[in-house]
Amino acid sequence: MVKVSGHSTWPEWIYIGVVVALLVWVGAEAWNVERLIEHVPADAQIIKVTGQQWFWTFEHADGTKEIGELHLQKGKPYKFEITSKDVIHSFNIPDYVVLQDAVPGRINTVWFVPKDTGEFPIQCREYCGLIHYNMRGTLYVEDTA
Amino acid sequence: MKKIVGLSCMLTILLVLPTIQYVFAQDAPGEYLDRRVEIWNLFFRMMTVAFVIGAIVSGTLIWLVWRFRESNPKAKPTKYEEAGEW
Amino acid sequence: MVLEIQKPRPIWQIMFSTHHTDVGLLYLITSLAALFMGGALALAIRLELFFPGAQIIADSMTFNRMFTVHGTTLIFLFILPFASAIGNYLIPIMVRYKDMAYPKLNAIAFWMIPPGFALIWLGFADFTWNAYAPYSIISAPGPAADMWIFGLKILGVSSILGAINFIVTILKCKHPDLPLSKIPLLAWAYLTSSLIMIVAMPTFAAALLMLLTDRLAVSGFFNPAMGGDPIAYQHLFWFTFHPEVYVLVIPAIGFMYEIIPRFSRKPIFSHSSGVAAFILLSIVGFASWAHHMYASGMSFTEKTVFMVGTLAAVPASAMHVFNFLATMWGGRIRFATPMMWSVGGIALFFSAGAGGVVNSAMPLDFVTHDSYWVVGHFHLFVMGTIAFGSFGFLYYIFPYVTGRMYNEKWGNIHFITSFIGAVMIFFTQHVLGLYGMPRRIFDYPPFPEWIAMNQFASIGGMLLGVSAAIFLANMIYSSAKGKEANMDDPWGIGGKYYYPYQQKNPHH
Amino acid sequence: MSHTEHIEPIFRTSPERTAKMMAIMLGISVVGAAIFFGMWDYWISAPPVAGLGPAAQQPTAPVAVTGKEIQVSLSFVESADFRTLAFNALPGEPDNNPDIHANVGDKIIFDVVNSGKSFHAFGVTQEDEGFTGIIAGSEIASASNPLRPNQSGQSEFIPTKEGTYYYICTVPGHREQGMVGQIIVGPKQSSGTQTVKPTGASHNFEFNFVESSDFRTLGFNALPGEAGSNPEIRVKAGDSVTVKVTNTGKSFHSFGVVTNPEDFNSIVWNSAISSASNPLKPGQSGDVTFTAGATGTYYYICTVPGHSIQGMQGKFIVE
Repeated sequence: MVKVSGHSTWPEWIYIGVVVALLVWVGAEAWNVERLIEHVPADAQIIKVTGQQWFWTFEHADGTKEIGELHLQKGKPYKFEITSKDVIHSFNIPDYVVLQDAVPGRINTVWFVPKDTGEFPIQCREYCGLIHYNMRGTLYVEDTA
Repeated sequence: MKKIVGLSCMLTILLVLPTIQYVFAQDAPGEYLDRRVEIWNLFFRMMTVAFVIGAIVSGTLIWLVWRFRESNPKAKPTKYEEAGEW
Repeated sequence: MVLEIQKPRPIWQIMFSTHHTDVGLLYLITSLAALFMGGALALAIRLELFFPGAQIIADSMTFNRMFTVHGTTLIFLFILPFASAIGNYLIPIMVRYKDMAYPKLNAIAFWMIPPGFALIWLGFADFTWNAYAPYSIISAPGPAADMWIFGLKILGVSSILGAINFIVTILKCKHPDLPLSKIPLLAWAYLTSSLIMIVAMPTFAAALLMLLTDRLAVSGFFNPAMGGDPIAYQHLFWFTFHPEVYVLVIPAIGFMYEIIPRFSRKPIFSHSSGVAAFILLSIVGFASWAHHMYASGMSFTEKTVFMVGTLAAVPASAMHVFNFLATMWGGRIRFATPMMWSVGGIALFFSAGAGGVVNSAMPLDFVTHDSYWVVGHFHLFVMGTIAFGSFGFLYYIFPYVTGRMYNEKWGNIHFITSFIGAVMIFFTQHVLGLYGMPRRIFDYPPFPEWIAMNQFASIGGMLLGVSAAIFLANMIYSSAKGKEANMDDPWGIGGKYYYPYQQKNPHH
Repeated sequence: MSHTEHIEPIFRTSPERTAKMMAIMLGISVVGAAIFFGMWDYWISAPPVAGLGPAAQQPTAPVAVTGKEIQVSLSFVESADFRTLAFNALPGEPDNNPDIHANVGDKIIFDVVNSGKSFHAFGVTQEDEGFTGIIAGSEIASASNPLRPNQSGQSEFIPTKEGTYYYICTVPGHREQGMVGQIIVGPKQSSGTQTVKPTGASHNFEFNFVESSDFRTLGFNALPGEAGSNPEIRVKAGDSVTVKVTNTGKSFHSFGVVTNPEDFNSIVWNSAISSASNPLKPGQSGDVTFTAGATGTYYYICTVPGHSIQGMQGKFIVE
């Protein structure tokens, strides 16, 4: 056998055990949280989000359209149906941890509830060409009144 | 050995707390869960563990570097050196 | 700049030689050239991001082309060729054979790199190093994009040929009285990484062809307008390039397995666990590719499967770290430059790994996906681990290559500046990502936190630039005028080296 | 392991060798850099074939001379249960009942194949329901003598006035089941030189591309809502018009006069200045001279996708 300086292997086994335990914990936690946030409330309003080079279009349930701006009511659940007209974009509202790719030819969904009123940046997270860096919008959360 | 015990304690705590949290969270009616809270809590839980482990490992590494450096007064030749074979 | 196996020869003879050390030298020089060119682009990018608004780069098109070529160059033209270089120098010696198994194939594999290099650098494509469809099909301007595709096609074939060569050399040409279980861990690293390469790379080669025909509008595999599915491309791409990550990192681990026992004056703690970890990684590494695509609309189940696959790959890497620490334990460590790089590499390897574990948790993808967190994370791997290991091994093999000794003091300075710089950039980028900054952006809105962190990162970048300059100067000066190395034991620490001209050819 | 015998002597690299090696590498870099920077813009000069929309397939923008031909190939398709019928693809799939865009006077040539299992016939009508009013010459086969599976046929249709036509399956009931598509006919276009005789009069217009600080609203000369934004242009048919545009913004723009402000491919009279794939960079400017064609309302827009929707469009009226 090649020269090795290892005398006993039990420390390594314990070490591996700890590592695996940690990984299992990470996996369990992640699985649990994902399960919670993937569950869409029944009364969520649907917003159709369309990305194209290089701006976002939003269509509300009542058919009103907005470009680059999205006005939502505080405290109401919204479900985004995200797609793209040309290349892959990624719809992202950092402050609400909303992120989903806009893929041409398919509709991805993600839901959230705006809890605070105010203005929040909307941006594109997937490289989509020349003006990708400026494919930005604004989310306006208003009080229900 | 103590290291492992400490770790396992911490793990159990970290596992139990969130479970209780969300069991209660479910009860409140008409309340939608806030993905920000869920995700960031998960993140910070994991970062806590990550930094603890990080402290242990990098601590070990730094100690190794300090203790077994050639210039350390306590340094003595390894038993492979006289043979010159390793 | 070459170790003479025979009497000194004119340089063109070395260029057209098929001897493994000569090909190794060519690989080495090419990869270093790529390192400095790609690094220069990185500096430009960091400068551009120092303030919001256009700084030194005129328009976003140029910027996009720059980060595309930056990534492509450093992955395909620095890391892979560098690994091949070291492999060419040492693998035949470690398995005690006179040369690589197929010397001509070896030379061909190298000579496919310059054309690929030229295509990628002349074209300067703009669709990022992963060329996602449909952008790469319907939007990326040609001929740059097509040249990139051809270039990568060539480089892919080249690395497949190289991998075949390593596998055959190790499995079939090793000395009869040298069982596979006894070959050094560095050789094991090359064996496993080459196997991964063989399995993974063809998928990407196929994807590239489909991409090309799609661009020519004669097919529509990935083009939704023609009924194709862009996500299919992402699957093919990551099926190659997640394992590819291990192809890149495994040789670096192998370098550390060579350096750490050497300078700890101790044999490796456990040869078998190292081998086990390599094999484990090369198998499990294929179960995690789609964790790059959580945000592309995957189902809960898919996400879970690939998260488990990702986590399953972690213990292997953890075993390596344990092996390194256990080897240093109780040694008498000489902190020469190569050892410094290796220890720094271990530290950053661990941080990168920890970040990776955290990041593999599916919900966190909503935070980190395509943000600067990701950039920081994989740069900790490719720079902090792979490049650090490579630098270390370059210093380690420098006396073997040139017959001269590098300048120890400047070597240390190179390490310290690089380490500080790397930590400044890449850890800051993690936080920047948590603050929501997307990657691959030419300009960013002037949020005070973003500005502050970008500037901090950029300063780290400048530091890396300085260290690179020191490195280059040291290499050139020492290879010409450095003091002559004691070829038996350049560092005077005893022990047995794998040493190009020391080897007795077992076959004649 | 036995690897300790020396092959004497040890040759070492000499400064000369290092210098030579450096010289070679430097030479390669210089040559490479020369080619690289010399060709800089060439490498990104060609938009990908797959990316061009159908209207842009003809490199010079579709100047609709009467006698321009639009090739349309359609196929009858049926769902497995025969309840849903459609052209080319079932509803919900891409290319289902494609809209056909044409202009008055264009010749639309239909190439229709029955790729279904039952019988179909083809025709163009203006009625927005039923299967009557089939325009003579546009029909292929008939309900009484339909196309059998895998049979195909050709027909032509020249729209005589603006509006919406429908291409349908003339077999009773099939239209209701989904076998209907639209033909949108735009205003008559002409190359000016052929149908409109030059009046000799000429106009000069200058536009600046301007952007709001957040890049969300764009406009010519001024942002929409401000004074002098997107000025309306009136010229006589046949006037020669010279347009000079300057990109005073930070992003990329290109100019063109179009029939449909939503469709940056419907450029008329070769009025384009640069193009979306090779746009004017910030600070650049360009100009174009063209002859205003047939009377009607046209639009001058920024032909970079999306920009016209974001406000870069103004009326261009020909009297």
